[in-house]
Amino acid sequence: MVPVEHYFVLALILFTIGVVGLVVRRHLIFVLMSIELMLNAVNLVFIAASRALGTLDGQIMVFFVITVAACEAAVGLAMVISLYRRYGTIATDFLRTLRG
Amino acid sequence: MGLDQGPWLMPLAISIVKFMVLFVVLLQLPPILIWLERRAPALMQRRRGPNRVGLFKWRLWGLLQTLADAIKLIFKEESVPASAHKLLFQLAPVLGLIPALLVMASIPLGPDLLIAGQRISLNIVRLNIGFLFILAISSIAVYSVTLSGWASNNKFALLGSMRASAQMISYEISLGLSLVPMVLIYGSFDLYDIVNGQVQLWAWGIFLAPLSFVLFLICMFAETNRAPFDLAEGESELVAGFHVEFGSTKFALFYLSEYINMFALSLLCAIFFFGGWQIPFVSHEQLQQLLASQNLASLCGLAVLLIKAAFFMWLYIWVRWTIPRFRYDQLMTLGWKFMLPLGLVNVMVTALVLTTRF
Amino acid sequence: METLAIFYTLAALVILCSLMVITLRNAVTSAVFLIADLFLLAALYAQMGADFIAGIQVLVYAGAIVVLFLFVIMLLNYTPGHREEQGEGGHLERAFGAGLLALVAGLSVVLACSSKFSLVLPHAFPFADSGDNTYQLGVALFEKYLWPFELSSLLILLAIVASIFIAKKKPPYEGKRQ
Amino acid sequence: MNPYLPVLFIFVFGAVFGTIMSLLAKFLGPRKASAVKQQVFECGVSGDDTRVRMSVKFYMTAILFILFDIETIFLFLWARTFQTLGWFGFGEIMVFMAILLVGYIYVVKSGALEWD
Repeated sequence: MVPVEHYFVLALILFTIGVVGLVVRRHLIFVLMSIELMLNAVNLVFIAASRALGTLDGQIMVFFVITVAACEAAVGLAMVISLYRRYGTIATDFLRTLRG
Repeated sequence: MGLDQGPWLMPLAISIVKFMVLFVVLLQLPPILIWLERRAPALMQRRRGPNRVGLFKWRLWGLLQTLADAIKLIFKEESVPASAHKLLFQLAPVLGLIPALLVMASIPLGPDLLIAGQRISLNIVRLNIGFLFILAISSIAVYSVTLSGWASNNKFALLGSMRASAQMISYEISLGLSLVPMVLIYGSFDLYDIVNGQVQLWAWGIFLAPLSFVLFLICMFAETNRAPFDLAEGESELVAGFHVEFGSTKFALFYLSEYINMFALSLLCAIFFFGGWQIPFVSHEQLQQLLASQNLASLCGLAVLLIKAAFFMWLYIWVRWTIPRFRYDQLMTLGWKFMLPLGLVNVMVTALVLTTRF
Repeated sequence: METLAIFYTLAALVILCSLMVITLRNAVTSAVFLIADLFLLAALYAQMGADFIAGIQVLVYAGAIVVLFLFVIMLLNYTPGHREEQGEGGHLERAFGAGLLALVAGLSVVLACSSKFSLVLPHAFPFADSGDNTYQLGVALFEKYLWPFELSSLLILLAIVASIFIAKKKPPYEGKRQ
Repeated sequence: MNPYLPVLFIFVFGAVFGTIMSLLAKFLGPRKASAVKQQVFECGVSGDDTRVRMSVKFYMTAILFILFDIETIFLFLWARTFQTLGWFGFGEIMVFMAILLVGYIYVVKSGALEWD
């Protein structure tokens, strides 16, 4: 049996990779993919904790997280499409100038 | 769950042997089916079809034509477009083969055999989530199509792959929905349980959920990109769709996985709606007594299942030469505006009937 | 022992694939590694006895969400030789990212090596896996989590309406395409 | 035995077999590459740029696919447990589907499914 802490450390690393991707990449597609990575790190914690505690609540949370992730991807990518059609680029640097 | 669940070396060895047998059988599928796909329309259209290639003086109805084709295919020069994405170009055919093999391995093919005092089940992968595994794995097959079109960097291939993948995902929903009533009726995700629930003739899926059968049948054709839904590779408009740049053995791999998928879906159709290996009016126990052998009875079951599946394979070929190709907007309208609502209604009605009965 | 070995293999592959996802230049290859990543995570879930979750991870995440990503990438006209021309993070961001990763890597090595690190959680608790926990999962979802379940349908409804509305909107001028 | 062990084996086997098969052509077939041969097959139209304007419809199909896929998952989970839940579960799933039906009607009305 793998101790639950191992999973937590793995999730920590995964989450950090997501954060780094979010900061370093300036392309909206990569930003969204990094968010998926972070959500997956959270899912991993939920499932590991659910097994360690012997309850199913964590797994149900993952269910909802996956639902939210799907909705987030759908709306996020719809915005990517919309922005691309409007401005011809989706670099966040450029989009920052749209403020106001 | 881990490896520490009792002995694993022996069961794994048995599974590997079973899989190897299955794989060797599956490798025979494309030659035979291609032969059938040439001879059957010839029969329908009152012409001969390829009938020359044989051994020495025996022509064998041209059966060796496909063997010759296969050999020719392997020794062809492979050309990779210079502008292609090399890695994904290599990967795409493999990505199609793996899901096909996994799906095939998780379908039970008959009742258990008894060899040297050991029960040998006629399937390889049996998981807690049952056929959800099949649905999950077959949803991966879409990447083979999408990536092959993109990696070859060709307009026709890209367009064909986009069409094919949009079609596959559209019909995947209906495929899933058409199987929900099966879970409602038989109360399990396990294919063994579903077959065991169909001992009586009246309990067969086709009688309890006829609409599901119709939906499943249509999805079968759409999921494998076969006629009348083969517009992703419509020769007349898109040359060959997503695999236009693939030649030689890569093309053979696409063909192999397509036929494995067709066979797997035919088997699933027989299992869900036609009682799997059950023979009408004769239960497995009666058959055992009659034949005085469990193995013989099991092999009988296997044969029955294969006959049922063979019918659907024949249907694939039959329909291909009977129904003309759909237009793309018709295909999408059918998928989203008819199949999806019908599938939902089907689920509701089945649940309503079952709940009032309890 | 074998379980631990499998875990370490999977974990190493997960980290490798995730790093590929954020470092590769081409969005399509990145998405391919994301698929691999999600698959490996599903394997981890299955190893923990969460079969159903592993199944929907493959079905929804790997089988549907990444398809959407790929479709959008192809819609944005990414070709195999294509690299994003503009908009890469500057040196400051890169340094920050590398530093953060190094920090967390160091931290996790320390954590893995120190025997003191143990949470209050009663780990190695025998999980209630009587084979098929899909059934228990369903009952829990439909009884205990009734309201979140119904609310998630509202969320999906909102997502459908919003994404269709946003994606459908025609830009005022179709220009500025490079 | 862990039931996922054969899955792992088949995965590895498929990957190895597929790779060997697709590399086989390199050794068995003739190799005479030329610049023209390595062009993409476009019926004589040269140019290796695939900047085709993709229809946004493909993308809308993918969005709807995700969202209805999740609905199917919920339905499967309900179907597995519905014999214990009975009318209660039935009512619950009816509310769920009624809400999603609104979304479906919006999609149909908005013309996102009209291919032309």
